[in-house]
Amino acid sequence: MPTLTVNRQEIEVADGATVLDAAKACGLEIPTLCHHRGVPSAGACRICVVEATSRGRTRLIASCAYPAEEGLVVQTESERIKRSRKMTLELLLARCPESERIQEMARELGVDTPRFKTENRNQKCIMCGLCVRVCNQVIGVGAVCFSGRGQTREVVTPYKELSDVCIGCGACAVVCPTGCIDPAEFRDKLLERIPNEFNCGFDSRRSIYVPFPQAVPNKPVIDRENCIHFRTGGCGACAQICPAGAIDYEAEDEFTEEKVGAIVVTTGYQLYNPAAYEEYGYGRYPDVVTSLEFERMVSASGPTGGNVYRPSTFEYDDDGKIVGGEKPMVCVFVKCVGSREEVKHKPYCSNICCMYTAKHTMLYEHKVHDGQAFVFYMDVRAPGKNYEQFVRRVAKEKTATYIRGRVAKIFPRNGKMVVWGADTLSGNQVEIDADLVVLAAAVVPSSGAVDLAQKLRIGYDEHEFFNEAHPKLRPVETNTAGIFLAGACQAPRDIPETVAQASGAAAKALGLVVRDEYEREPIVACVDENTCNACFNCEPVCAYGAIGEKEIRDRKGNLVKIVAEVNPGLCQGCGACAVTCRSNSIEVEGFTDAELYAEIDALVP
Amino acid sequence: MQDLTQLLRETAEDLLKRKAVGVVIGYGHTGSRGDMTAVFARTPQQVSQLALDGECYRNLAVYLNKPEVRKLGRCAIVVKGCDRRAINVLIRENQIAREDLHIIGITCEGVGDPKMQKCRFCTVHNPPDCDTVLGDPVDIEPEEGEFAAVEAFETKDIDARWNFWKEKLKDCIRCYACRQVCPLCYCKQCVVEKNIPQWVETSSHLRGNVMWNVMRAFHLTGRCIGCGECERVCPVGIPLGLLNQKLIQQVKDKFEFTSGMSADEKGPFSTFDLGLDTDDGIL
Amino acid sequence: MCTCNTATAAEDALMDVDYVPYRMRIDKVTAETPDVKTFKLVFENEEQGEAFTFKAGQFGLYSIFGYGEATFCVASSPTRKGYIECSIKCAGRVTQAFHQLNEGDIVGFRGPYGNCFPVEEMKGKNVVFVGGGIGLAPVRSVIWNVLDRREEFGDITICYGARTVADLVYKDELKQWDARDDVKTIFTVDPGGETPDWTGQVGFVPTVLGEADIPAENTVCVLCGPPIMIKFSLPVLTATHGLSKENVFTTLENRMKCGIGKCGRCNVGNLYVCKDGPVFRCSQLEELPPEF
Amino acid sequence: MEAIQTTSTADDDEQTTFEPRIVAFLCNWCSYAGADLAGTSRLGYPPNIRIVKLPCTGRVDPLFILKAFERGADMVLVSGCHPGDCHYTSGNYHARRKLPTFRSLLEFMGIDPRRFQMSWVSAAQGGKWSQVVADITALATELGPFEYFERIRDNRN
Amino acid sequence: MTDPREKLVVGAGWQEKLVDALHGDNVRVLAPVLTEGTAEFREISAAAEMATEWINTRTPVKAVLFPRTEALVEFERRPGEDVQFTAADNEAVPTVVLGARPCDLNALDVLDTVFNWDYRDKLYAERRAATTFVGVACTRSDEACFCTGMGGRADDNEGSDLFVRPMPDGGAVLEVMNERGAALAKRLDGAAPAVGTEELVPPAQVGAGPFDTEKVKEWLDTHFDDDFWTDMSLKCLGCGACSYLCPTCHCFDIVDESDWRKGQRRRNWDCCSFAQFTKHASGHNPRPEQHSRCRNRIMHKFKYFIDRFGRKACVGCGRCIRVCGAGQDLVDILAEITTAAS
Repeated sequence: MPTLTVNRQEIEVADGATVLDAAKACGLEIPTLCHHRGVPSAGACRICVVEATSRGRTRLIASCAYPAEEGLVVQTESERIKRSRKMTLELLLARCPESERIQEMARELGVDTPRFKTENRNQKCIMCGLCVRVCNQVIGVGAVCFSGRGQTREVVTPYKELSDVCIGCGACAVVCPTGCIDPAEFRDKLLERIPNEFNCGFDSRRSIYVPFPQAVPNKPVIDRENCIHFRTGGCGACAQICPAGAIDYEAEDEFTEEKVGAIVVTTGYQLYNPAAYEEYGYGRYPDVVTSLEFERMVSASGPTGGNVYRPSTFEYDDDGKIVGGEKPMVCVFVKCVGSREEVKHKPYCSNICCMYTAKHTMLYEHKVHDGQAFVFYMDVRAPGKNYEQFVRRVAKEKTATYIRGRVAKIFPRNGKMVVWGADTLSGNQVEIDADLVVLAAAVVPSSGAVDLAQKLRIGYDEHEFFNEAHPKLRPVETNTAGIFLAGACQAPRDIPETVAQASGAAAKALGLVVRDEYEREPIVACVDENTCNACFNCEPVCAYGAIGEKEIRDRKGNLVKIVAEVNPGLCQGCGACAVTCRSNSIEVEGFTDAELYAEIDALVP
Repeated sequence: MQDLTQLLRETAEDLLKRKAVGVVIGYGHTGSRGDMTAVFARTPQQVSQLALDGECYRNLAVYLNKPEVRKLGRCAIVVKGCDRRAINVLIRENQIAREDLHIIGITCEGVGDPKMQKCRFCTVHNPPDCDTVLGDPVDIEPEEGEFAAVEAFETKDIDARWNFWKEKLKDCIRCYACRQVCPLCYCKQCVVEKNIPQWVETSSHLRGNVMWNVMRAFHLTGRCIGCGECERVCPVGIPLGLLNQKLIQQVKDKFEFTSGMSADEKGPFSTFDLGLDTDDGIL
Repeated sequence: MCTCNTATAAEDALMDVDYVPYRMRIDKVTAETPDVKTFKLVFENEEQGEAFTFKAGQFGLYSIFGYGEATFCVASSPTRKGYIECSIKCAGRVTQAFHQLNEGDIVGFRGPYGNCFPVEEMKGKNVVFVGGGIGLAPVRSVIWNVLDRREEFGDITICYGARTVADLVYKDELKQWDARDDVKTIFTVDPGGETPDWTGQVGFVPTVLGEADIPAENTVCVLCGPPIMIKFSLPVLTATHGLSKENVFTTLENRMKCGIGKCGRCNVGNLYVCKDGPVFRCSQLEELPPEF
Repeated sequence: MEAIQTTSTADDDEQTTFEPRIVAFLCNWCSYAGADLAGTSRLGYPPNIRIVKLPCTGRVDPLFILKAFERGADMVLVSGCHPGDCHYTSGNYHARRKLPTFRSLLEFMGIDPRRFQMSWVSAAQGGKWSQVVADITALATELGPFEYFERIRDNRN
Repeated sequence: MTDPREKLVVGAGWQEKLVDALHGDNVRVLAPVLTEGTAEFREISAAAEMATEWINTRTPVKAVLFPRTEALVEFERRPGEDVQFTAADNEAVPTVVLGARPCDLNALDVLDTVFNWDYRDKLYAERRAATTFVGVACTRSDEACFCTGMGGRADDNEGSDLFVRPMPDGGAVLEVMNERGAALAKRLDGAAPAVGTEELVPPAQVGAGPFDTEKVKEWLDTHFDDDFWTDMSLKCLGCGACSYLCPTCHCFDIVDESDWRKGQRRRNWDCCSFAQFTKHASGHNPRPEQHSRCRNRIMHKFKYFIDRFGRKACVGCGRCIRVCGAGQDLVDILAEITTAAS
């Protein structure tokens, strides 16, 4: 930990710090060009020179590269320094007169026109090599390098050809002080935009990102697949930048084991992929969107900042943010896409579409005042509190025209999406030239629901929604003790229902875990100690590890024999052990041999 | 064989003298008729009763379950390969500990004259994991397929099968000799003795006889090692071995399992294998 | 063994038996302890009921159709006509089924079989009744038989014990006997089996029997209970109280199927417990092979 | 559980007089619930089936099957959760080993294996349940009365 | 051997005539029929079905009078009604048993004793009264036979109603032993009084010498507790084959077998070798070990039965030796006891 003096101020800095770091720690500003926090310095541009005195000798040094030595005395402001910087800038300005950055710096130092002239004026590159360093030393790829010497020196790709070495990360462009690099010169294919899943892929996100604004915990995560550090071992920019030192590339996904008394399963739903309706063209035509995609668009925190645009006309900024587009003047909403379709799709009603579609038409009207909305529907189902009134309001305010019928085909024509449908009330065929078509796709369980159900040993139906223990009497419980359900993982549910069910599940779970003593199920197996052979064939059959050994001792404590024993706390009463027991020494309470015998006996008179 | 008898007697005498075992369970020609039956040599003097020859068809492993025999102390037992398999099942089912046994294996070319059927497809001529082995290693190819008898029976149509078994089982007198002679029927309470409820009727009529014989066979699924003792002792000549053989075939074909080949195996009904098990025949 | 029996036996001798029981209706069920119930059975056929006689100590085979037969002594006194009572402890298939029955249900009864306690021989003598647990049932038959003819007997002592207070059977009758001036009662429960309001003794039957005041002269004893109790009570009766083994009577409870000396199950040596017993003098038992 | 009797359309006299008796052992969580669903969904199926509810198909002892035949069942059905869906993790896997093996033993004994059926019917498959029952009832009717045990039912000796 | 009341000679083919005559009177005829290497008593419709060469039947003739299972009581429970029960229909069928062996017929005396000694077993007694036994002298024996050891003979006519001594030409000398035999003999057309010089097939030579059963009993009287029992029982596996096939063993069990509506109370053979035989519902077992059960079997045959009824309960048919899966040999056991006794 060397201590040095900067502008008469003593400061202790970390080992390996540069003079620039020390100055910054003292709150002093030193101009830089070829320096970047995340890239090893080279002292190439010499804008950052300062005076350093050591062992009685004072020199100009490049502060960005010069190590902060013990006892060094640094002066950041002096005429000598100013002269040096002015000279440097004069030279740079002569080389790059068009560079805004150089111009700006020159102005600050009072350089107006350079005294020098160069042949190949109007370059932007100042040959600082920051891009080369970042590519070589940070990204670890080496896709750009210097070529030539002196006047002919330039930054190029090897052999000046587009190469596969470049991963198209764009780091060079980011660090370039003069903004003179276009990564497209290095590689034909740039790093793909990472679609922002939360915004249905309309905009993009970085490889370190907060999943969505209300995420819990509200902390960034690294997307390993796309992160350059994980791809090349380089970069690490985020770690260098993070003031809290919170980035830890070594951190691994962990499996943590928790013992819990209850589990509430709330894995929610996803939308049925309407691409299954080939005639609607979802996935082929960007202006055919799902209701969720529309929902993101109308969200103030969404990809379009709450503006409704036709996705085919999205305008992006350099960061991949949507900054504009064409407003859809005719918007068609199609309900029951995948729902209530016995044959090919889902036979059930998705429950929430009627209401959110009504809401969507209203939001659409708010966003596009003079827009025209049409809704194709089968029925309007609005059985909740105030739901019917809401739908009536939509109809009354004419925010949308409701057409009772199904849509037969959607296809593009002259920049519009043509919607062919039927109005079954009038019996007419309908054709609408729409700008945007919103499909209210069916609600389906989250992918992985079956895997989870099999892990948890809970039942699920043919649509993979989890089964409640009883549809009327035990709607939030599963058949597996201690596992509860809430929300759309059980069936399509809207928010009030989900909240009510979640409250119920939470209350049930709490009711279970707050007790000091538990009641176990009465249906458990028990072993007849007298007849047990201790063959322990039952043991591997038990899925719960409920079978153990019991020592039978006589009054004097001598071991008489060992028999199998069922731990009634673990036993779930399936009875597999009872069948494995050849001597029928295991009985399952409630399903004893005697009871079953009597049942069989009485069944066939 | 004579020299083997001598070797056996020497081994037994040594074990008894050293008090390494309390009893040597072996074969011997006993009584006036000279049948080859079980001999329990408990003193060095008694080893002269022991003998070995081609009539050692009994499976002596059954005696390991008898409390009266176990009372005599650590057992040395003379086994053929097939009997050795029965001991493996007993060990795997916790009925006896390997360390409580001194196993005297005899290599075997097959017993009985003519050779018993089980010997014709035997693959365990040399009993594995024995403490003492008597006899030279035997290398004989099976004379017939293991399931020749089963396959032959299965050429009958379904009604003929039932008529066959009906006639056979009608004669069952419920003496339970099949159960008592089976080394693997060691239950303290046989399913037929459980009377709450009485699943298996005890009267010797066809209804109870079918239940008894089917359940006896089924309780041996994945356990029976095919020693054939049940069939040998049946006083009314029911071909019980055929039922057992059918189930041996089933577990071999379906679950790739052969009982008694090791003491560490798990019985096919104590486990399952998602790679093997199928939904064949299930709606 | 007892002379009073020979008459019955002679009457029955060479009677044809087809194993069809009397048809009995359950008149009353009394829960004695958690696992013992007393059943009062009356004959469905009144003629049979009137003709029916038995002696204290005799047994019968009680059956429930579909479950089978089980052997129990008749626990009521032969002096009380028109019904029989039996106390059944829930143990096996038949007894479990009995415990499921209600008043009004039909059961079967074959009997009476076996010999009896020599009540006539006891006349004029002091009688000590020693019972343990459910073993009081056969003793009770004799007790009421004797009490109903109280004047014909000398001192009467009833010593009865059970594991716990809950396990005492015939609780009402214990009170009745206790209340009588002409009967000496000693009731006891095993240590640990007493309740706070238990006024009887605490200790095993042989122990309290040893401390009791029992006349040595002209005394006979009826002893019935678990084998372990009999084993330890016998020396107390003979050594401490000076009774002769000839004068101590007990009943054997071997497993029986036919009850009439055919099925071979109850054989002890050359005796058929069902014919030559179930009542034996303790001196007789000593000569039998120990297979009961 | 509600089973709505489907009207028999058989025009053959013999067929209409024979109503097979089918004993079904159902696991509580899947097939029993499936049968329940069939009832609450008003799906009809033949009333020939008599149900014994068990916790799991793993509880089905071959004794039950034989006893049912002995008592006069013309067919026995064991139905449970689909593999992987067992409420008790693996009960149906054990049943899937044990019971088909038992069936092959029955077949070897000369008992038509079609008289012992197994099915996987989940709690949500009310329709499948109704179909399974219809199918096996038709099969049982076709197979006719199972007389092996009937004949020896009151066998004296 | 008992003196017959009358001796008759019949020519070859006499069985056919007898069987036909009996069938004409609706009498059931049982005779040994060969089945898979052994003979069994079966109802025959013609004498030709009868075995000609057999040593003894697998099942003893006791099964005719005391079947291995029989119904005692029939009961039925109708919904809402009390249970109804009646004696099972066990009407004895007039029967003639042809070809019973002397040892088996000797054994009937044991059964007669037990089933009649105090109470009379109605089922047994009625069957006994309706059955006529035609004994036949043994002309062959095997090494398990030891009737001679028990005081019997291959041509012992004791126990027969009619006794047959075969002649080489297929004819026979018939000895009428009692009225039942006489009634049967009356049906034989062409029977002539025997002269006493008829050539007979020589009776079988049975190897076993007579046992001194009194000596055996003496030893048994005093050796209830003896290591002998432990030693001899080690081999025994505790099955019931020997008892079930023993012509004198008569232990039985009574069980109810029923479905929920109706059923029967049945009497089945039982066996004192079974561990459960004497076991109480409480779990107590007076004979908990195999040696006590083996001892009981020997004691019962050679001591208890003699003490009680004055005769031994063994006739030397050798079935127990033939069927024993463990190779247990009663002759050897008796020999050992005799040796020990001397």
